[in-house]
Amino acid sequence: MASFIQLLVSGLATGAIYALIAVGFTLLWQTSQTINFAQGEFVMVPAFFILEAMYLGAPFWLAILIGIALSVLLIGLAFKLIIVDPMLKHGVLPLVISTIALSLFMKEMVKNLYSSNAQPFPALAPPIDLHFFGAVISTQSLVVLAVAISAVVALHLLLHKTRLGRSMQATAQNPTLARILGIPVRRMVLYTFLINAVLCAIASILISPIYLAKFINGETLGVAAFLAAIIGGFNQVRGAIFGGFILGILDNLSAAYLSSTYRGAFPLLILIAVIMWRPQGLLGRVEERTV
Amino acid sequence: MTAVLAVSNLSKYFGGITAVDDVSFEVRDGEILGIIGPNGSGKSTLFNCVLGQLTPNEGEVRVDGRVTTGMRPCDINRLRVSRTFQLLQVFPQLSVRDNLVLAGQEHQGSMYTRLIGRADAGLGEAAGQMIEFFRLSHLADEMAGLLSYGQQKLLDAAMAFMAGPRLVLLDEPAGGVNLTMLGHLRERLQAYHAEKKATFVVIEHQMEFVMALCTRVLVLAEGRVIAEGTPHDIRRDPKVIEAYLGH
Amino acid sequence: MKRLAVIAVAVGAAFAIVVPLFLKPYGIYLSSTWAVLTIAAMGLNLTLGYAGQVSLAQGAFVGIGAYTTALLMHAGVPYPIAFIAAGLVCFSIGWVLGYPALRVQHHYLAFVTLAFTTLVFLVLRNEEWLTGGTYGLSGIPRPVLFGWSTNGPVRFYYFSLGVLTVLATGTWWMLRSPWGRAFIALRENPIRALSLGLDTRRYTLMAFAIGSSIGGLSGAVFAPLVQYIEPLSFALNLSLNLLLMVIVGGSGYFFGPFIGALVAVLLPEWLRFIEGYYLVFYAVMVMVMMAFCPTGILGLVERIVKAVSVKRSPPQPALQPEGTSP
Amino acid sequence: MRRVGIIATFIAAGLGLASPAHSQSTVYMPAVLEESGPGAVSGTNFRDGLKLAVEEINAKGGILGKKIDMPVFDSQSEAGVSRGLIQKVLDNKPYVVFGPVYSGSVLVDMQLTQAAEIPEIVGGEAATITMKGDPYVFRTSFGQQFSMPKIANYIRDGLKAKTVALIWVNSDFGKPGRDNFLKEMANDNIKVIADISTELGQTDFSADVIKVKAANADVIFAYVNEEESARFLKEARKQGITKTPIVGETTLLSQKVIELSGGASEGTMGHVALTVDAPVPAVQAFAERFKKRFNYICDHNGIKGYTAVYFVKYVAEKMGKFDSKGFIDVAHGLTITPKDEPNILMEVTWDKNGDIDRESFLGEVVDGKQKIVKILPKLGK
Repeated sequence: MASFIQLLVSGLATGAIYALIAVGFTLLWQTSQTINFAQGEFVMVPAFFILEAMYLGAPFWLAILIGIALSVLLIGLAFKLIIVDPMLKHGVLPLVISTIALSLFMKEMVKNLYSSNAQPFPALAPPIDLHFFGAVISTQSLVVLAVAISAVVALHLLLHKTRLGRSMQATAQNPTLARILGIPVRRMVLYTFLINAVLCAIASILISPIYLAKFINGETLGVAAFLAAIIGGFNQVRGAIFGGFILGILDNLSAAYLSSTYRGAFPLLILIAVIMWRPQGLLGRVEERTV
Repeated sequence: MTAVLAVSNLSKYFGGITAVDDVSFEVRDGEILGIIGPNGSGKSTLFNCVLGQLTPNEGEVRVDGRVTTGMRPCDINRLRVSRTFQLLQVFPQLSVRDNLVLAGQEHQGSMYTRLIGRADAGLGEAAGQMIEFFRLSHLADEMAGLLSYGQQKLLDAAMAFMAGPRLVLLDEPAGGVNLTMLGHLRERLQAYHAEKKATFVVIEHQMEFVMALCTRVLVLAEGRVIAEGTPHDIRRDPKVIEAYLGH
Repeated sequence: MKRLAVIAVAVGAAFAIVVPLFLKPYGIYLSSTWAVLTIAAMGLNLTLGYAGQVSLAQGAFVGIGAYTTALLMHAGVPYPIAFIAAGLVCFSIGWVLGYPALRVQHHYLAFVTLAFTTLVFLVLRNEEWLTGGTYGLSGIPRPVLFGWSTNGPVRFYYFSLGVLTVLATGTWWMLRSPWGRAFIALRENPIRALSLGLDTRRYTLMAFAIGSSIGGLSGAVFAPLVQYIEPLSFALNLSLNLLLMVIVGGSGYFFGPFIGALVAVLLPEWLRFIEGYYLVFYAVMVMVMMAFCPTGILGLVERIVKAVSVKRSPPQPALQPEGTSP
Repeated sequence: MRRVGIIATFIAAGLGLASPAHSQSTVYMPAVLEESGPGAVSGTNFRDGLKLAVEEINAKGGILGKKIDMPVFDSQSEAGVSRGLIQKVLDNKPYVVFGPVYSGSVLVDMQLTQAAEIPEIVGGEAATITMKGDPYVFRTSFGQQFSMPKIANYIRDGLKAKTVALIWVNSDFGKPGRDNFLKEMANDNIKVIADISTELGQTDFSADVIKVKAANADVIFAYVNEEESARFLKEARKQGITKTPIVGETTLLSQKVIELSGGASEGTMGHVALTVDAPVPAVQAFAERFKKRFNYICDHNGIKGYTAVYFVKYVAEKMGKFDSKGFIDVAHGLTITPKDEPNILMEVTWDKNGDIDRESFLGEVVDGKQKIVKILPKLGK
């Protein structure tokens, strides 16, 4: 029983990360039909911005701010203007190829400019282990959980309670109509890219102390984000969160109770099942198709 | 003799809305039946139910006395029933000729004989004639996507005739077509009807077009048949006028 | 336009035939790799480019084909039979994988196939009793066909080129037959296609099955080329690369995969002189290419040729207002 | 037409590359290594080891008066690519070839180097490499069939364990190691009561630790790569595994893991074949030079690369000429002592299979440093 709780707790902590990444992923999809194969690298890179800043002598808190700023600038603004915008009108696939190339680009850059070795990364909270019901959770995991959830809640409020958020949603659901209603669609789309950048940076800061910073880390994270997004619902913020948690817990439970060599398989089977029987995702809306 | 097409007590709901409400009618061999009605009166939905794009919630459709409800569109099409769509539905990346061959090829032999058989499935000539017939010769090898709207409308209709159907359902063939083209289209349809003794069902808004083309008219409003008769009677039917002006 | 294409193809073919005479074994090995990847990409181009079904599973099928061939050859089965078996196995699995495509499209389909690819990788790695697991399968012999040994770089290159030619001819034949028209119809407007009597179900499954079996056949050549196969070679990366080849070359163009594979094989090689940063440059060039010719290299070529020919000849009648049509 | 133009440029480029000019004044000793992809860490370490040695040697005038020309080719951690690259370098008649590190790639490339009769100095540790009777392959570190017995003896005699929980990485490095380990455990009839596979690059080890805990064995043996080791140790300590000794082989005790795991690796022990913390002045001096040159602490792969070059140098000078075929006759059964060649760092012997024999160490992590507790003599002695 204790071990089961342990699995749930760690699963939640991991799931929270996936959720963060998945949310940004779905945002991009909704507003610009971008399937971002570089999403994992978007999470891998900010850690190195921060490490570099600290290497140059900035204190941790400042380095974090710098890291977030750089992320917004590079994987938010630059990504949107330089890579996405020229491609948008050409449909999904060319952009997919570009993001695949981009992910290779980022991995290689980090490897060459920084190091191929994994780097230790300072933690936000001192790793104190708290015990309850026989399960252990480190303050780190709690911080991860807390920050991730609050970030997502904040985003949810932004999207549903503010004027800006509502116009972003309008943009996501029906750009043409939004334009008629006088919503600055292009700027709304840009905002989602900036938000995604921030989310990625946060995720990066949260996981790097536990996962360490390494150029290859993005690969697993990126796929996890896909899975979470699809399982939860591609067109729903809360769906992505839900998906993230499911994924985190499922991964742990299957590794512990089913098969460790096939641990990677179970989320995929769930994914296929979901797509086949509930394509809009467990919490997703049905996308209306016109005959 | 049995009707070419018999629709009995057909109904289709979308959630709460009733798009088609207990509609029954018959189409006799060789006639041109017009179906008119204000927007949203369920005309297109009716077509989609008849031809299998949608499955009706209630009712039954018969082609030559054979029940076709629940059959897939492609199987219904093989019974020599074809259609056009309200919105343009040609294949822009195929040439005019290929569009026509495509429209006929599935009626030639089996899937596998087609694989080893001739590239044009032996339809080159038929396609040529159809192109002639609809006077598209100078465009035969253009990509359909490059044609003007009206020309594409012609092609769209031509495709419906490619397989030599005996029943054709045309969904707003005149929609958005300029007058020159309109006369041209009507004249072609009549010519085909005369020549091939085919049966037409035409959804249309363009009254003049309907009145000139159809032998009998059915009026739909809010998913129900509210009137039926010759173009002449329909024109002065108060219910019809009400249905149009009332909205 | 047409004449130009014919000339280009002829020159290309001649080039492919004489090229080994100028290359060292390594260059020839690369050329063989090009041939193998072209076959795989050609299959994907059929599924994706013509029939419009997004698939991220082509790499997995190359793997399945390679393992089928290797295992059968180790079991003493003659190569030709192993080759055919690889095609058949992939055909049937591809047929099954086609069913999701009947329900979902676009990115959903992409993710189903992505999941499939990873599952295949896991099976190849974990089922050691069959696939040798992480050890992979080594010592795969170069086949001997009718007493003619394909051992030696040049011989094997011509062998893979031969396979490519045969499969390309077959594919070309299918695409010029009514099937090709049907696949395009499937891509452009399935609903209308259905109303014209196309059994879209059957064609969709066929597009998947045939595309996959071609992938499998490329695997059947890949195995004796490298003479060693391991699960990692067929992980998601390969599928993404093949997708890249199709798109970069020109999706829906018959010769797109040929060009795409050429870029994917030779460009990184050609950039190696940059040393550490060569993959970075490669990535950048791909992004630039996508930004400037999203329809792929052949798409660009076509645009250019069109532009030139339009300049020369008077505007097409199609571009005139309809009123003037006789 | 344009299409053909493109082809022409590419092929031409390919051609141009197939034959880099190398003059009479240099000796061509290329390396094929995992510079990108999952193998990048091992690959770059090995590469930098090579580079350091080559720079030193060239600074002193090279081998037999010839400067070493050592281009490095990136195999992208792909067997297929590495095979091609080996083909490429063989086209230019190298004296010897260095790398690769991935055992899978080595197994492919061996066939080519053997056919071309060119010695290949590899980093791979899978037992199978030297079991194929290929006289042209030489290791730079213990094959698992030598390191695993050492760890086994330690678990049996040193720790007096009856049961062990095994956690390994499911890769071409971890899987063969695990198989050899199981064999040894069977011989010493020690029960392996947990056999847990993990993924390369796995981040969340809670499930695996729970299994290890549940097994409650006398000893835990962890055979995973550096950063996975660190993550595993962190999780293990978090879930309160403090009593049970955690044993590892080379990677677990490496400086990198100590650095990454932030204290969690305290008290871990095990066998270290090559380590910069060896109580050998030469090794530590090398570690210093390496850190100065590349500013990171090198792992065992760095040492493997470094010594590989000096091995080749020594053999060449012993023969007095560059003769790839002659190389193997001299190298088999060869023993090099630091007296003969200081930069070989430790006395080392190559047997007839190309397997290596060296002193190795039993180490333990004590207050954030690797402490050597016992020196294991060469098997030959």
